[in-house]
Amino acid sequence: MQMDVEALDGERARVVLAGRMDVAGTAAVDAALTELSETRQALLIDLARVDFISSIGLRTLLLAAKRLGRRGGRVVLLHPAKDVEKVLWVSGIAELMPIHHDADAALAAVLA
Amino acid sequence: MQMDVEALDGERARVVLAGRMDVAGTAAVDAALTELSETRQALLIDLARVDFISSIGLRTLLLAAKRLGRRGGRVVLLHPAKDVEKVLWVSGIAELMPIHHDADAALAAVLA
Amino acid sequence: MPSAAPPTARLALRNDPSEMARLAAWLDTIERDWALPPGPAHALRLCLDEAVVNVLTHGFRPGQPQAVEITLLRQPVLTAIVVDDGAPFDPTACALPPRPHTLEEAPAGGMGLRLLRHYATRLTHSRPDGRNRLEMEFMPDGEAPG
Amino acid sequence: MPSAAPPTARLALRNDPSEMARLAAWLDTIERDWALPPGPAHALRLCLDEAVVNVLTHGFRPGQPQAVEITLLRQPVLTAIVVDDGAPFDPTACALPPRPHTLEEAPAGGMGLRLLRHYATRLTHSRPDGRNRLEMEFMPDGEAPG
Ligand SMILES: Nc1ncnc2c1ncn2[C@@H]1O[C@H](COP(=O)(O)OP(=O)(O)O)[C@@H](O)[C@H]1O
Ligand SMILES: Nc1ncnc2c1ncn2[C@@H]1O[C@H](COP(=O)(O)OP(=O)(O)O)[C@@H](O)[C@H]1O
Repeated sequence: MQMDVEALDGERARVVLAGRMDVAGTAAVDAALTELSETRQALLIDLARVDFISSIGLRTLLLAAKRLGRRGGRVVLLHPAKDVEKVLWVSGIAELMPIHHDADAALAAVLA
Repeated sequence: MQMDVEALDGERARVVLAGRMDVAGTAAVDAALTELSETRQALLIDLARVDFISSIGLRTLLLAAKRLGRRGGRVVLLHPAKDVEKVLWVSGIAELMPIHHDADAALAAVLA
Repeated sequence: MPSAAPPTARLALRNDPSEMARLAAWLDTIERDWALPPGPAHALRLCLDEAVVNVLTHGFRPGQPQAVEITLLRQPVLTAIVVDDGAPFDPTACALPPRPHTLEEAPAGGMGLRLLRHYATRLTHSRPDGRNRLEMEFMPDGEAPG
Repeated sequence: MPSAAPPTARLALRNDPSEMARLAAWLDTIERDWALPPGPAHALRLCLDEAVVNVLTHGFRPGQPQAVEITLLRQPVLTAIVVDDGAPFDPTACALPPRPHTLEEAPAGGMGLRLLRHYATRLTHSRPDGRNRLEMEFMPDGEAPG
């Protein structure tokens, strides 16, 4: 998996993930995402190039959102592919954090 | 259930549904939706005020989309509530027709 | 006792499609009187709509004097028990159809059992006295193991 | 015969988290060689990731020389059979946790079994020779009953 981080301002960042968020792939980004969720106030996570997610990847997203939520922050997800979005809904994760398909709307949600 | 129809042009219409798309409620709109799917080329179905959907309602949406699809047309869904969107994903319907949360994007999709 | 609401409710439906509206209205009353939280209330309504319409549509023979009886228990966990004298059928046992990937392939059905199995936190079927007995549990949020 | 691809594939994994990468790479090869359609290929990868990580994490004891064996059959329907000598566990039998409705309540787990049950079109567990045998079917789109 690959992960790019771009600051939106001092407290918020856009995270672009690429690859498979399976057990093998998620291990490569888990620590970095955890750190971001401890040091930023809001994360816009772009999933467009994530071509697979299983519960280990969901867990990483959920833990980041829980950590940020405790400090009044948030995680916003941006354009997951169909297969990935379906897994977000079936697992229940989609009910716990916003999913956007429009980059401007996602940016507004993370900056709100 | 309530249903309002507004022509977008001669071939396309916006359908605003309200109420519960359960067995009892769907019966009230099924015939009208079927007719629209036979006489129009594309339908934008606004689900914002649908507060519940079960498989009977999914079936009505699916049959409308299948009928339109055979003639090269389409159904586009607009801002379902969380509970309703989850049912669309768990059932598999969400993979078969576009779901938008932005009215402009939905309109563009139905006019495309 | 925090509430005087009755811990049990019961509804009997006849073999007639119009009975589905009575089910919906009855659930409105229960939801309000029992002050059900939104998650379990939604799952309960969904699973009863699916299970009962299946009995009326697939389990009963048209015109026969058959009946579905629904019992709701509020404690220890919100539970619906659906008993019917229709054809023997275990919705927990059969294979689900695959998820279609295109509109053309999509069959116009087969979604009910998938929803039932997803939304009930526990689903068990038995056949006491030659009837179907479907027991569905709807755990309140956050009280889960795991 | 339309294809010369072998109808069966087998992979044995040791009791070591690093084996999950080997599973992923093996599935890449199978997907290509067997020309699996996207729907079943996705469901297969998802269910194997869930089932195998569960055996490694929950079924095995750390450091013990235990093994998971995966067999894939292409015909008559894409099927994965996972056999392990870990703790007895039937993922088709236990109750699923409820869906959480807020972030605070959400447990950081318990999603694997829900996904497994949703994405496998058939799921059966047995215990031949004192091992777990999980058989998962992934029907191709549109070949469903109903
Ligand atoms: N109570 C029942 N009695 C007999 N058969 C049933 C019953 N419920 C479901 N079935 C069978 O299972 C199939 C799948 O049910 P379901 O997923 O609800 O989809 P649908 O009702 O749209 O076909 C039905 O078509 C029917 O053959
Ligand atoms: N192979 C297994 N052996 C023993 N226990 C298991 C196994 N698979 C799952 N479990 C149990 O079922 C629970 C739920 O599993 P799952 O839904 O995959 O979530 P998670 O692994 O994140 O806890 C696990 O926490 C564990 O207690």
